[in-house]
Amino acid sequence: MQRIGVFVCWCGSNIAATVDVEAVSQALKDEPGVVFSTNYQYMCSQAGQDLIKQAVAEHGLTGIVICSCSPRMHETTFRRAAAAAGLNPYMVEIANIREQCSWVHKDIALGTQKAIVLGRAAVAKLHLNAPLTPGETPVTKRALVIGGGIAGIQTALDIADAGFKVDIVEKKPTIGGKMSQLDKTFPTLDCAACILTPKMVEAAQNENITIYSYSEVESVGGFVGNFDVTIRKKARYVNESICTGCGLCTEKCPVKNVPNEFNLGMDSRRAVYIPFAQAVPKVATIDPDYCNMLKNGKCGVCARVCTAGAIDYKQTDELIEQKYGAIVVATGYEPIKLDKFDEFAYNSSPDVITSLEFERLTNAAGPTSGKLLRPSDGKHPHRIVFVQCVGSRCAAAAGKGKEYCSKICCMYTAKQAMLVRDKYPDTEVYVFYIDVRTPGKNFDEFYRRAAEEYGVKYVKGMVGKISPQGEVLKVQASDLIAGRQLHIDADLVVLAAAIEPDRSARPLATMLTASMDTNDFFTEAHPKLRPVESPTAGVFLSGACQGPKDIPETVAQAGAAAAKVIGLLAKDKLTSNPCVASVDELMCNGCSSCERVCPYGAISYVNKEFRMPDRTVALRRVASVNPAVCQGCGACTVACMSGAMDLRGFEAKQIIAEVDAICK
Amino acid sequence: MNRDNVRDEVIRRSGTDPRKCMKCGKCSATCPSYDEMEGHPHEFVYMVENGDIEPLLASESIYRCLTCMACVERCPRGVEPAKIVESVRLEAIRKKGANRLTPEAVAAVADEELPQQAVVTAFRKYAK
Amino acid sequence: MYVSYFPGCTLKTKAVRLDRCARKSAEILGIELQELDSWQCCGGAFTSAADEVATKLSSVRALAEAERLGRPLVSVCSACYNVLKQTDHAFKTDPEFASKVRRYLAPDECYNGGTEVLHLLELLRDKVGFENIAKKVVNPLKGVKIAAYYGCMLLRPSDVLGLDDPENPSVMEELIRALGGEAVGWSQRNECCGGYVLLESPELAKKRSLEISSDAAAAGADMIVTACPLCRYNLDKAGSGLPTVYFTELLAKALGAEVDEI
Amino acid sequence: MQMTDYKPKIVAFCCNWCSYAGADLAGNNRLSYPAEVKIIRVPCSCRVNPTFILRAFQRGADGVIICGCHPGDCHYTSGNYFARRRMALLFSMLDYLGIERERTRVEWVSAAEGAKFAATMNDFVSTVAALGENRRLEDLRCKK
Amino acid sequence: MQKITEDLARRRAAELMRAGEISCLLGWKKGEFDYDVEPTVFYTPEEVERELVCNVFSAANLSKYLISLTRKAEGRVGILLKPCDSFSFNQLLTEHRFDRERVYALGLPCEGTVDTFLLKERVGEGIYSIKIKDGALEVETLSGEVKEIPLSEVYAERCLVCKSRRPVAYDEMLGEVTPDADEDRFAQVEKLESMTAEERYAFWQGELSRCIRCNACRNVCPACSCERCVFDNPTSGVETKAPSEDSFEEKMFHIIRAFHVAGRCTDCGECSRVCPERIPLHLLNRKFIKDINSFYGDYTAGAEVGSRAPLVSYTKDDPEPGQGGQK
Repeated sequence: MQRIGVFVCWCGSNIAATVDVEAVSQALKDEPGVVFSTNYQYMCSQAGQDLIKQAVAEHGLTGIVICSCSPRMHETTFRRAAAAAGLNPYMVEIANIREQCSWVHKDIALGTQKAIVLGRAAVAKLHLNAPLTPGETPVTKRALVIGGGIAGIQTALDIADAGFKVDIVEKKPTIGGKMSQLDKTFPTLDCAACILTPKMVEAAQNENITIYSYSEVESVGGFVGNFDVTIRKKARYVNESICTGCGLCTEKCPVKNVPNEFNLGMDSRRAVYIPFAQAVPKVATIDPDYCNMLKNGKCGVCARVCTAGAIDYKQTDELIEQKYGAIVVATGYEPIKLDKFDEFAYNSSPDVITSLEFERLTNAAGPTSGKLLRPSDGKHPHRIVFVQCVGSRCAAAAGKGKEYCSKICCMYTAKQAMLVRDKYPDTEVYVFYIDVRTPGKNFDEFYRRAAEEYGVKYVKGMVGKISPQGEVLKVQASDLIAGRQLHIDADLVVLAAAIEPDRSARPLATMLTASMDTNDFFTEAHPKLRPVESPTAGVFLSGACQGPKDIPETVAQAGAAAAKVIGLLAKDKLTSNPCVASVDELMCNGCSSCERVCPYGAISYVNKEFRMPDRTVALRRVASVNPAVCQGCGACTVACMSGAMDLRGFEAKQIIAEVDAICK
Repeated sequence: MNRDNVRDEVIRRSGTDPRKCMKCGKCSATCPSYDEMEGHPHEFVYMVENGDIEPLLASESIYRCLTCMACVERCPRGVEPAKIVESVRLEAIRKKGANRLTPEAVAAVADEELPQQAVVTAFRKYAK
Repeated sequence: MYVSYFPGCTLKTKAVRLDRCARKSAEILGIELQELDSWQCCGGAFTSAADEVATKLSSVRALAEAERLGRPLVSVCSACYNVLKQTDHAFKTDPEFASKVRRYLAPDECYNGGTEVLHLLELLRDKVGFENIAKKVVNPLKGVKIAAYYGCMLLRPSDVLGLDDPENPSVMEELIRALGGEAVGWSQRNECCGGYVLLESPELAKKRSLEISSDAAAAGADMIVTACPLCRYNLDKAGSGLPTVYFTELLAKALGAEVDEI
Repeated sequence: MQMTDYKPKIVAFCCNWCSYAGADLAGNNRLSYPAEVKIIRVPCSCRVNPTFILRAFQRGADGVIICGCHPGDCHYTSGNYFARRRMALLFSMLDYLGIERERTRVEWVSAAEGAKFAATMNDFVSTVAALGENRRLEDLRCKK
Repeated sequence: MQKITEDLARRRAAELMRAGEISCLLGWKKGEFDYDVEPTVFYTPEEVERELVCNVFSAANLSKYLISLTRKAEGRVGILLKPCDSFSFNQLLTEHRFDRERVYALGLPCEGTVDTFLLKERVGEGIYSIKIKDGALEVETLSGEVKEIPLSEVYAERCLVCKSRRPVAYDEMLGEVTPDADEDRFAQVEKLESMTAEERYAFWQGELSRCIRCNACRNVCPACSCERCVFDNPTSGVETKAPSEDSFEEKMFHIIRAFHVAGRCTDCGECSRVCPERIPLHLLNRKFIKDINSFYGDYTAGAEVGSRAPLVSYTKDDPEPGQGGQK
């Protein structure tokens, strides 16, 4: 028989305001096995934890029930407190009387009654708890960073600096990501390339860092500390170790009309290309969709001009298998497609562009060598209209766009507008905004400078329709403060398109078994307290894959993710969750049902000799669970009809005891 | 009916929720009839949300909406301002004797080629 | 192919050519447009108000008859299409409306939401196929620059109608191209001609229509094509001098149909 | 029996990663739902054994709801797919035995869907309340 | 089954035993009466030649006995398999319940077995002896009267709707495969489905209330072959030894039992055959089979060895629960 202590938390007034905590602790005192029951203002506080230790010692408790906030909040806290008091940490059960009781039920009588029932269920479960001991597994001291943008680069550099090996997998031929496409950065107006490219070079030169460019993650197995990852290094038809990056092939290739993705299709490149001058690794890549040699075996110019002999038309994809202790996701973002927003004439006029396209138009390495010229006729625009929130903040009911604020648009629009006015003072610049959101260090000052010093015309209102007519774009918009409908003849319109997670994120999340929100941003383990960890152990989040972020925030999060990885890799051994499946061999039929539903391959079979009830000895096939691989989902427990498979910490009889207590 | 009841009835009939409006003004940016109205689409939404329906009932604006649904289509919040305008107009013309349109008036403007459609539509929209 | 056909009031009087040309073309394309026995005027405008029932009954009756016949219900007039489709949608998505409607209907005209409402353009695109129409063209519209005018009622509300992209539609342009003509790009094609306020405020309607037809003219169009008699009336009266025709007229002409002059 | 007085007993099995977190979020946002709903935390919807559901009905529950991650989002990748098959068959069987199908439900609630959790519970409780007390396939022999 | 098959079976089994091919034979022998033919293990060829019964009363599905017999017996075990039993045989193999190498299976053709309840009802008084003739039974009653009952009137329901008479597993086939039955296996389930919930409830309450928890269904079922049943297992939380006062106990037992065999049940119908209360338990199993077929595509447990049972697989667009199979 257990000796159970019950501790009811007030959580200040969070619980005590709608649950009569005294009545709860009194009622639970009468439950069988309960030898001590009390309530206290903040059980999670040091004083509250001391109360637990004291009660365990005084009353010889074998297990404790805490009626408090969600176990997702403080289960670990109370398990530690129990351990400190000399109990097994798994002899703790939590009744969630805050999130699932006091906060959702306004009636004090009902709330109290429910809290008592939840407490009883926890007591009933605890009666059947058994002490559990976590297993231990070794840690592979190598990290994988998926995505080679500023987030991935920064994370990799920080991990490498701590002395651990780290691999970057980047799907494009070069690392650098979105930041490499930007011109200047807000609010300081540093040149993006000037601050990014040194980091790219640093990553390439760091002996702890291996860059797999033009590569993708093919599969992920294993678990925290012991991930087994297969990386597909796509054939670039150029021997990376021989290519000197001289660029001769990219000048001689006869296929000239390939849309240049680095400049967002605003100019063209060759079939063999180096995305940009500072690319890392600076090696050429052959585009198999355009290369004549690869398509029909006729050409071979690049091979002929390459003095290093780096061209290899026979190259095939390479699969690299590697073990990692930790994985960092840094897959970044993409601007949304604007197909559904043709009231802005994005598809019908080349002079309606996105903000990222604008970056390329103003970048010295861009298609216009940094001169701001209209894509349609190469003329200098004299009136530019910026439209904010294109596809951001759209209700689901509107059937298009994203519900969230894309966060970076207000600032980069201010930057772009300011730079236009700075460089071309004869240009009239309008910014249509719903709200200008500038919560960041020096952000609002920056925006005000755009309006006050540079004379950018901020109009509170929205653009309703853009009609290309001849050379001009007729912009019909509202000015809500003047109470007027405006009709502006613009030369160029720049749309601040919403951003969304990179499309590679969703399949990656499935491989990693990491959860995502409805917008395909990775979910953090806790929105406030564990913002750079995914709920899946050993998987960390860096940059915009977790939510829209600007560069300073991305770099901060990248460092934070690196710190978490370093913390993990610094350990020699990991203790694993002891709440895993276990098999009662005597009852196991050896039928393989459990093996077939296990997503981790944690179950195997052995032939064992057993003494049967009739005193004979029989060789039987029985299941065997690898507790280091099992993640404790419980799929096997239901697939097993004999009931031989059970889940520690969530045993059938424990759950049934909870059901019984609730239905009493 | 008091002010709140009128508001609730207008909102219920419109089948929309003006509280979803984030005041971006895209409806008014879109409206082809903007200059003919003194109460503009976003103002309709805002005033109905706040129960200021009397001024709208008295306004000519309710007869200037083209029901072209451009605001409905382009509203990023799914508020559907045109349906709110229509609901207010019905509130006005359903009052006894408040028919906007008479057969005589139609006869005065009609010409040889005027499609029937124009007549039935006008009666449907401006009379009960 | 057999379909039920809802001509609408205007097609029986002022827009006879819209109707005749549709019938002739359909015949050539092997579509049997079977006029519903007992159709009544759709009312021209769909009232979005949730408490409007009586004004939508004629549409429900037409939907019910088409359902009994087990065929899609096709309309050529944008307005009829808009009203029928919105009524059908309200019936399917608003149980309160549906139950109110049922109280007005005779037991044998009960509607169960089983009718597919199609505009003739949709039928031509999705069920006939423009590539098949192109094969039957005998008088290609060579050298004619045509501005396809959609107006509001073919496109909006798009979540209900779903005929085409409301901001960048293409069905009429595709048809024009299939008939050998040249479709010009212009931006006012999905803006309103002011049809509903024609009697209430003729000057507003005129202003709107002029804006539209001048945009078409500026885009270099020789003519405007439409699916709506009211749009055509307004655009003709706008005074830009650009002729307006029905899409069925172009279709009939290209297919070589003999249509009497009206 | 007065419908207004009747409070059904509802057992909700919530997976730890999505739905239990969704319920927590409903709490964080103070979205109320009836106190008759009592949540049992399980690691995954695939841990829910039909035995638990029948046991709940046996012991007097009027409705049982299983909440898990949306298909495709399972923390364990496939648990909810297995749960979906199991529950689809079990619920169909209960219906076959004459237990109203409204008494059992599976709902996919993500950690971000606090509002959906509360709305689901409100709807489920009112649906079950409208059915009245569960007759539990009573044995004729046990009738007093 | 024909007399000729019985002779053939006796001869072949005895031969195999004498040749040392099999150490024992799972078969049937006559019990107290002609109609209760019971499963047995023969260890000598003489016993086989004398006592083996293969006729319309050899109804019991023998496959389940292989689990324990292969553990105990030396060498290879012989077994007689009717077509329907061969599905159970395969299902047990899929679940690794015995070693195929240790078994020699003799396939029997089958035209149906007799429902002894039905026969007794039809005869109306005590049966003294039965002679099997072509297409009919000649029954001598205790009062000495001799009645001729056409077999077609007393075939078991499960045989009239038999899923297949084409055996799916054997080492050698004794006789010719017989043509399949043509009645709809799911007609009864559909009839129940078409009732109102109230009517279904009343039907099952009436049926299941008669259960005395004798466990005959569980003991005979070839899918219920657990080392220890959950209802006997104290850690399962649902252990029950006997009918309790709880009004739901029996329903729970039968629902869980049906669920545990769902996707594994071969619809052999043994559960209903042995039920002393004549509860149509097979209608629970058949409901699952019907639902599985309609929700996830046709699946026949035991049709092939190693197939993945529906409840241990999934597709991403399976129908949602409570939607009656709608996606």
